Amino acid sequence: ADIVRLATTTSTYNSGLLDYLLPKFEEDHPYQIQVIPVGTGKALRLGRDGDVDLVLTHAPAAEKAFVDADYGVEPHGVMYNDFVIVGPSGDPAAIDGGEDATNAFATLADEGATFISRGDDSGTDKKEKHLWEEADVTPDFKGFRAAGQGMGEVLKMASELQGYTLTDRGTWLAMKDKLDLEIMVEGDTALFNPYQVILVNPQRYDGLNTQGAQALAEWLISDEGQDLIDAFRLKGKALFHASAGEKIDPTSAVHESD
Amino acid sequence: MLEVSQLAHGFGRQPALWEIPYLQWQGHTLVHLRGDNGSGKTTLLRLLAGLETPRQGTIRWTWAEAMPASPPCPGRVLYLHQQPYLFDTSVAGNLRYVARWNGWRGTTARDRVAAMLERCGLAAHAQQRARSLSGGERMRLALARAWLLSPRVLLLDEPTASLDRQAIADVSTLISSLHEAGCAIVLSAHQSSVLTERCDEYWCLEQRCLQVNAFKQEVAV
Amino acid sequence: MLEVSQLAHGFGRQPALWEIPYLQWQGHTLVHLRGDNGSGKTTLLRLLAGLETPRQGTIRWTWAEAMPASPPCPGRVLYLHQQPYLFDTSVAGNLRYVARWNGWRGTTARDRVAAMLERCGLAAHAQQRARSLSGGERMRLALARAWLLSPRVLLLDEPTASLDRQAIADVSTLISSLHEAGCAIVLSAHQSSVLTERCDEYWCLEQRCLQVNAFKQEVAV
Amino acid sequence: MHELMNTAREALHLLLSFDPALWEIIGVSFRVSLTAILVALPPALLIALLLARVAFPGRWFAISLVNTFMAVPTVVVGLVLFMLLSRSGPLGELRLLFTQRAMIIGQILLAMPVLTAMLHSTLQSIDQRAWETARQLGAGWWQSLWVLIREARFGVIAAVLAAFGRIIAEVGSAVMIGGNIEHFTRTITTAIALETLKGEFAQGLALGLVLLLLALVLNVLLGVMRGRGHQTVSI
Amino acid sequence: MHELMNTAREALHLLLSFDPALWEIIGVSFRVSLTAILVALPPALLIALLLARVAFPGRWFAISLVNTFMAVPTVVVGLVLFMLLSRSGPLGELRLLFTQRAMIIGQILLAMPVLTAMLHSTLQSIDQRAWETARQLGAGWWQSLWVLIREARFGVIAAVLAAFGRIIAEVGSAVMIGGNIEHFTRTITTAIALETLKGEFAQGLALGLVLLLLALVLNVLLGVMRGRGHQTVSI
Ligand SMILES: Nc1ncnc2c1ncn2[C@@H]1O[C@H](COP(=O)(O)OP(=O)(O)OP(=O)(O)O)[C@@H](O)[C@H]1O
Ligand SMILES: Nc1ncnc2c1ncn2[C@@H]1O[C@H](COP(=O)(O)OP(=O)(O)OP(=O)(O)O)[C@@H](O)[C@H]1O
Ligand SMILES: [Mg+2]
Ligand SMILES: [Mg+2]
Repeated sequence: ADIVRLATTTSTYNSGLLDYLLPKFEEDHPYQIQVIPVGTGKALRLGRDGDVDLVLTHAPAAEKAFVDADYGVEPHGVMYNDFVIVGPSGDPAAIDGGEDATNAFATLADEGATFISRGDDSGTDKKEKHLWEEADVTPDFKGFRAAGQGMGEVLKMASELQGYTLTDRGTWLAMKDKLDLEIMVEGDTALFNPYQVILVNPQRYDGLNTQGAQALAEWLISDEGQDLIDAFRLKGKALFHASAGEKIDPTSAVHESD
Repeated sequence: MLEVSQLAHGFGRQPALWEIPYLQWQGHTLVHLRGDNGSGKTTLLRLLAGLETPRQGTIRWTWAEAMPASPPCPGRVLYLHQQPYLFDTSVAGNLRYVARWNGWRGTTARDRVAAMLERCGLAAHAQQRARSLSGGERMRLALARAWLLSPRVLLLDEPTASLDRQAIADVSTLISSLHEAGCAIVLSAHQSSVLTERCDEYWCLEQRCLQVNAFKQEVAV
Repeated sequence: MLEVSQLAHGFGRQPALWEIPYLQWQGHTLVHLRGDNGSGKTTLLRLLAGLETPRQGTIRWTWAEAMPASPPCPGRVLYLHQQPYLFDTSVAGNLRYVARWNGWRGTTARDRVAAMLERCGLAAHAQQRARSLSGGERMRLALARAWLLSPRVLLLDEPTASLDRQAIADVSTLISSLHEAGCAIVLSAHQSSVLTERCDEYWCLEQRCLQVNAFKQEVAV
Repeated sequence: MHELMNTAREALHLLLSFDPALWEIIGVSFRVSLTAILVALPPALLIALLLARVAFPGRWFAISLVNTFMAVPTVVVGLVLFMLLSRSGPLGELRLLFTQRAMIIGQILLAMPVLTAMLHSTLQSIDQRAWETARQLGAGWWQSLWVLIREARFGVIAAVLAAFGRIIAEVGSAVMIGGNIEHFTRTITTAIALETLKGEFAQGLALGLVLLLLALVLNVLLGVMRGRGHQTVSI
Repeated sequence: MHELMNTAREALHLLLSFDPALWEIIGVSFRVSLTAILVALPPALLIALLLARVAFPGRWFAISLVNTFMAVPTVVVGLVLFMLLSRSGPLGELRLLFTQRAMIIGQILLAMPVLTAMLHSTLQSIDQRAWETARQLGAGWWQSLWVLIREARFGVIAAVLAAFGRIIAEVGSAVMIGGNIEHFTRTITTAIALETLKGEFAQGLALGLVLLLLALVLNVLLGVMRGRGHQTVSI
């Protein structure tokens, strides 16, 4: 079959979404999708170098730069989920209950609480940095730890060290049974997390499978793809909300109570 | 005193090399051990030194003085390999090892090492790497190492095979003085020389038996 | 024919072991090389075999028959180490190596190997690991390996040092027949024996010089 | 402890269930690593022999260099190869990225220094007379080399096993240039890394145990082949 | 090519700029790996000697087992240690997770099989007469061991270098049980992995070159120490 290479973030891959979607795509299309799960930064890099045909990522600012520099074309919003702040059940820094992420971050800094940061320039990390800025703190307080690892590892670490962290809901849902943590803050509009699919610019490299990439991208934002995304459940919970063509209302971000 | 009884040894599933029903040796004499190639001289000496466990039978060393009884007891019964193993360091370094292992320090150690090098004609080679010595020089170094210990019993496996005439004479003199100082010696040798002629006793491995003092005449020829 | 001129060799910054202004050897005789321990016999033989490059001077082998001139040329000038190196396989395996390297196959190879084992008294040890041979058996195996090649010139470094009387007699016979078959031989030995007595020529390393035929009488004593 | 026990049980179950997906991954791992070792061995032997036996100026530096390359992180090998093989890199036209062939190249690069360094140390420890004797007795250059290898066989096997262990266990370069693509370039280790990433520790550990079991089988076979090779030198 | 050149330049620049952040990372790497080697060496030597010199039933299997452990992926070591040291694990009370101490333990586990296997092959190749001679001449058990090591020094150094190369270059266990925490447990390799994750290939490569340069310095120093140890056996 015709091979299409898709670079995507580990969060989408690890949640099982792609394993659920892609076989259905491959059923009625003459393409075979090879998924390369990497970090957002590396995914965009693979796209820039022409080593993949399309990318599926969640870092709006970086994606904008990617498209502006003509590395990618035809960006489409596909779906979204949201971030949550999690922490140890005792909540030593007393941030629980609020919906205000900025406030919670300021409290964490004041208390010098243990906070595990991704510190890897990923989409989540960028979101976190943004929140520190909003809260007007430089994150160098006593309990701050920059782990430089993926979401799963950081969650594990937060659980082990009984600290706080910012996580995407997909990874959280996938892992929460194994963690000694609870959600502290959720539902803030500032915690919105959109995913885009972007084709690698076919003008920059020969031999890209742009046709296949286009087919996949179009299928993802087609009614069929979108319905499937909405229907996806991880441990009985909806994880991603299809959002192709919508102007999304961030306040409608999924809650765990869904 | 050495007491051997019902001793037999061999390799693998082959029959025993030889059988020694009984042997007693007071451990005062200078013994010449003889036998054809492959008759088991090396094997016997290794057994006596406790480097191998006999297939059958017992070997017992007993001393008038109260000292650890069973070999290997360093400094008591000392075996010299047919092709001596030299440590990969200088000639003097080989001797210094022995000094260190036996707890000699400072000037004592230095003096003894220097004297022994001189005695064995290796003073000119003291700093040379032991592995680059000539065949005869290797044997001298091995002898020097053993002498440094003044063992109670010395088992020498063809010590003169690659020595020149002068060296054999020197070695004979040394061995005689060691012997007079109370060291018992068993040496194996194929060829007769001034050294073998000084021996008081002859052991011969022949027809899978150890014959004691059976061929003195033959050798003297 | 061997032609040596202005030859000198030594190690490190030490003075040369010996100097040989000129030496010519037709390569038909049986030569006994003699010298004290450390006089440089091994070194000289290794130089002649092309295993070392002389510090100074030239060594030239020339053959009446048209054949590669400069050593090392396997099968032409063959050196036997003073302590022979045995390959870590069976006794027969050591000989089979030689057969394979020289392109003999099938029954030819098998027959020659078997005959040689018989000749050297090693038939009983054919399947034994070479490394477990006794001292004398090792030397026999090394000799067997060399004979298999029937070289033009054979340089033997103390081949009889650890052989018993019978073995020396056997080796002498073998060497004589090899010699008669046209093989030139230089052998070093400290002790005189039936073998050295058969030699036609005597070379002696003495006082840093090579003396040719200078001590026949002395040896014969 | 309990979790570890469970995991072990799961691993055995995985292995005995003959799950085709598992065996596919195992197949990729072993195919890639064994090929890499086979390709790397001859040049490594030659270089090792050169370093052990031939005196040339700068030899000591060359040996140090080889030893240094043992400390190259797998990710760095992955990175460099990635940059070379990337579409935008100088060898991009070969279209090798994310193929098993690329992984083999990466593992060759990783195996070479270990093999060379170990073989050098082994060949150097072989008595110089071995080479001389072989040459004297009519062996050609290659035949003498073969004899040296035979004499040093325990060291050679140890070197091969060390190199094999290193590359079958490595993940950095396999994931960078293989891409961990299911059915194509997913190996045991990249699968483990993925499972771990997902937090599926048990699954990852189970895969690890599978790898170990297979390595053990391989080693025991080799051990039997090599036989009992202890010296009995009495002279 | 151009990018690779740039990267090399950047690496040199990084190294020469004496960037304190960089040197901190280097410090962690070397401290952890050198400590691990030093701790692992004595037990590895003893086990190797046992395997090489003492005949006991099951020895061949034990040797195969050691060789097998060379194929343990670093992530698996990381995983197992993680499960042991985790708060919910049996050793959770020690609070070792995400500390340098835990990383050292991990690297000891990784270094042991390599060290043991290589040392075994080296010690086994030493003539049996060496041990006998030492014992005969009055050396105690430890002194004889020391002499054996001295006789086998080239092999021992090669083994140590191989093990050091393996653990300084490994990332799997360092990242799992160290956690790659800035200023605490970030090593050169985990930093490289991070830069790669970010797509900052040049930065990662630069760090890799830094590591190599330092390893080269170490190796050249060792090479000088070890001196020219080639045999000149003529007998
Ligand atoms: N490990 C072994 N396995 C099998 N056979 C062995 C082993 N060691 C020695 N032998 C054999 O046992 C016999 C006796 O060997 P030993 O070394 O004791 O003889 P020797 O009397 O010292 O001979 P030489 O005068 O040649 O040194 C020899 O035939 C030898 O091949
Ligand atoms: N590599 C070396 N470095 C330094 N000195 C060496 C080296 N090789 C040999 N020698 C010395 O050169 C001298 C001659 O050695 P050689 O082996 O040629 O003597 P030889 O006549 O064969 O003696 P032997 O009868 O004892 O075998 C010896 O004193 C030896 O120590
Ligand atoms: Mg013997
Ligand atoms: Mg000599």
